[in-house]
Amino acid sequence: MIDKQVKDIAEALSGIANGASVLVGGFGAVGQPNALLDALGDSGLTDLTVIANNAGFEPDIGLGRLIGKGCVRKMICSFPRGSSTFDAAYKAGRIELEVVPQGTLAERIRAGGAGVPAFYTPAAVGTQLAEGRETRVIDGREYLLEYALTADIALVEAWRADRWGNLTYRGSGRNFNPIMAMAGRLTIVQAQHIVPLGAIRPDDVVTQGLFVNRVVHVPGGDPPVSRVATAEGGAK
Amino acid sequence: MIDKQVKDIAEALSGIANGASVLVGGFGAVGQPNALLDALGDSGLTDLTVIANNAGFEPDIGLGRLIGKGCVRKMICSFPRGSSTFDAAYKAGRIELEVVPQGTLAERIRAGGAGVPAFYTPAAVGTQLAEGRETRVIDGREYLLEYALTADIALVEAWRADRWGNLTYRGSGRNFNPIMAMAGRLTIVQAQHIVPLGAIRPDDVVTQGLFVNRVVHVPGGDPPVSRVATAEGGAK
Amino acid sequence: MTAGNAKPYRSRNKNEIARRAAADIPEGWYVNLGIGLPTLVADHIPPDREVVLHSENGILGMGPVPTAEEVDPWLINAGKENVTLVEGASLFHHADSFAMIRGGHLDLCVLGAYEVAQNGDLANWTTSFNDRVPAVGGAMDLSVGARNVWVMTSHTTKDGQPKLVERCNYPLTASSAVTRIYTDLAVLDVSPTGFLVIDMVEGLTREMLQGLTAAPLRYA
Amino acid sequence: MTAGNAKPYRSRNKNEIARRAAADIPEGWYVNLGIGLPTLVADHIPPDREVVLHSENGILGMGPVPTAEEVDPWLINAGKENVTLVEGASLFHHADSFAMIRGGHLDLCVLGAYEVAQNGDLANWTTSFNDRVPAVGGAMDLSVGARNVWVMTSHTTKDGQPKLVERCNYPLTASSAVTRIYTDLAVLDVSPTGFLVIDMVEGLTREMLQGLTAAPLRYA
Repeated sequence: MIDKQVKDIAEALSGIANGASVLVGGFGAVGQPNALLDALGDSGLTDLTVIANNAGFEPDIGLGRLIGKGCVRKMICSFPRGSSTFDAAYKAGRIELEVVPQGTLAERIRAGGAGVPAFYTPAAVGTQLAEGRETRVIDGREYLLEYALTADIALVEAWRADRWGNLTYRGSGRNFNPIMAMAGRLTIVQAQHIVPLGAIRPDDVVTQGLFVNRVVHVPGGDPPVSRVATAEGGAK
Repeated sequence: MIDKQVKDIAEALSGIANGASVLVGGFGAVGQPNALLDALGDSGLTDLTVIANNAGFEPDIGLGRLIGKGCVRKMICSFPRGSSTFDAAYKAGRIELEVVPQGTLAERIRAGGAGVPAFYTPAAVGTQLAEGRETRVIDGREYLLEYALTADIALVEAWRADRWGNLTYRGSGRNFNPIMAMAGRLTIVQAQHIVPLGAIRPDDVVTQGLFVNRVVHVPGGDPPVSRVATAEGGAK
Repeated sequence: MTAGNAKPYRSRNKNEIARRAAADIPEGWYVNLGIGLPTLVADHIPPDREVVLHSENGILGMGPVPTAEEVDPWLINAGKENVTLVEGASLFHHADSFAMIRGGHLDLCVLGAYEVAQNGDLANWTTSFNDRVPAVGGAMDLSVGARNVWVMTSHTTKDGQPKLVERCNYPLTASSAVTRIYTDLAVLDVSPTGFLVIDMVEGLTREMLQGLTAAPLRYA
Repeated sequence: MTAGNAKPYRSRNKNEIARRAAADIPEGWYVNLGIGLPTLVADHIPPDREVVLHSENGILGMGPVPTAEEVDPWLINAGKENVTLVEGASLFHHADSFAMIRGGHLDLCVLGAYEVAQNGDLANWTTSFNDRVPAVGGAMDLSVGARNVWVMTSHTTKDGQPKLVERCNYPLTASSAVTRIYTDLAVLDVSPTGFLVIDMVEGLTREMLQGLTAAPLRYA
């Protein structure tokens, strides 16, 4: 019987080596695999390359904590702002940064998962991010060559998971998670709910189990709320 | 108010010109926009380039009929077998054929819809389909350069549609339909059911309305059944 | 500024710029509103006009800012603010979201800017080649992908330097991308021959506007 | 064939080849079965062994052939035959389906063949450069994408010509792709040094098998 559920976070993370490349799902506070990241931060691993949209937010939680603990040698991301631990490490020269436009980042990861080693994109052409890099004119427009991204590990947060590793996400929690699940050589999922096989209808599976290696049950609760309407109708 | 529903098939197909390129969804008998194709076949249009997985099946229905009526100058497809009208036109030299591996066809269409003008793939490397074409070695493996496919028109069959053009599909009826909806400059949908806005839950929308231009209600019924189990347990 | 220099015009405030831009968005457009000032546009789209709002992180069909009661912590926009969904909304992943953007399926994105050049070049992601921490987000993809790229910005910097220029000094986000600019003083098209003023605030003269702009202006 | 030439062995029939191949598929593998002979493998996977079957047209988790009562006309496989779904099945579009294939996420595909060369070259899509109508389907993607590529085929053509050869004469589907071959006579690995016989049917001698094979055989 196929059963990808593991008993705890330690088992979920077993076998990750120093120097590993790690895809980390999530956008803002939603869809972040924080339980996995927290444990990874406490693991003492070093020289990780992390690929994520952001570089964490709270210094004690998730990616911010992983960086604060000195586990990360290099970040590949589109928007590393709002993370005091990243800021400190970057200014001190303790962490490398590769900035990638968000859509290029998403497409490079999707390409990695889909077996497409490289592709062309109009994004960043003529900017400093394209300096010295290969471009190609196709039908009169200039495009930049971009290479696929894969990684040793993908860390994913899902809403529901079954024993085959089929996944759904909640709200904007999909974000990078489904494509990172595709691009990880070892894809590890923390899921809010474990459901029986068949409970996720065939039309509703967002990430197919064949992309998933391990699932750990983490009923983590809701992400923090950032903005609500004021009595006057604006936003706070 | 956004309302992409049109009153009939004639309105759905209005404005298509001779020489247009047309993406046609469907795989086997499932997900074929046959009502649109039948009407297109009766339109007297000529010199169409059709991009589809197959080249039709029944001579009087759908793509087979469109080809039989002499509307098609060129087919781009992966498996043009089982179509008597295509066979006859091909043998008589009345129709051009570009054979593309099925996964490359799907990825070229998806790339067209996603604004990726070209990409590399391992499929067909070292075969006659790659003869004389550009390849590139990436990380020690040889890949073939493939260009995106878009088209003037995409014809799609969906299960449910709302007035924004949000779509779902039934069973294996997704196949090429969602990516063709993305890659058509004018995407025309025949839908089995028209449902109120909001009836398709946000998580369940497969094709977003922004890819769709026109929806026509065609409660066409089920595709034909091809195989069932015999009393002995095998298949007929 | 001394009393003798009192301006003969009143600049549009942020909400007025947003309202002016919102008025120009036709029904049925698919629109991405950038972080910051552009987000305000959502509040000013006439309620009887259906405009579908997109967010890079996988949402099409965002609605008004939620009240404390209706907030869904699992639903945020690209600015990491909690949002609502309208009927007809859909959710999808980042690669599909940027397929919409890069594939030319958005009618419009509205972005902020540090500088816009008269040929439509946009600089809006970093003000130096040695910024605190470089961060680009989705701006490069949006500005090359959307069919129309509008900029909302103050006409000058806080210390009075023009943001509409002949040639950008800051690192580019995209070349020849911007199609229209909404400032606190005017609305301008980026035409093949440079900036074309569509309208400007009452009391402002052409000479004053030209004095605050570092590229030649023409008038529609 | 005259009575005097009666073979001292019995060739495996189609279902026996399929059963032999099915026995080698480990639990938990994700498997695509090609049109025709390979489809039979599904009927011979032990019922207590979970193997997840993939179809190019967007299905993961196919079950047994349906009865007339349970047939869903909206559900077909790549061979355009009606199929069923098991619990845990999922549906997706063609680009996602081939992302699974090309991205190396399938443990195995099983294909038919016109010829297999001793270096793993596969020819299975056309038997001439001027075929009736060229048609390739998903074979090129499957044979370069799956982690293991098994071929199921008769050991020789109907008129006795070897299909296992030093070098393919027919147009290639993929280079160095095939990892294992199941024929009516034997099971062979494609090793770095050529064909390696894993087992063969009872009564068949090494000399006989070599005589029906156009490339040197070694034995495991």
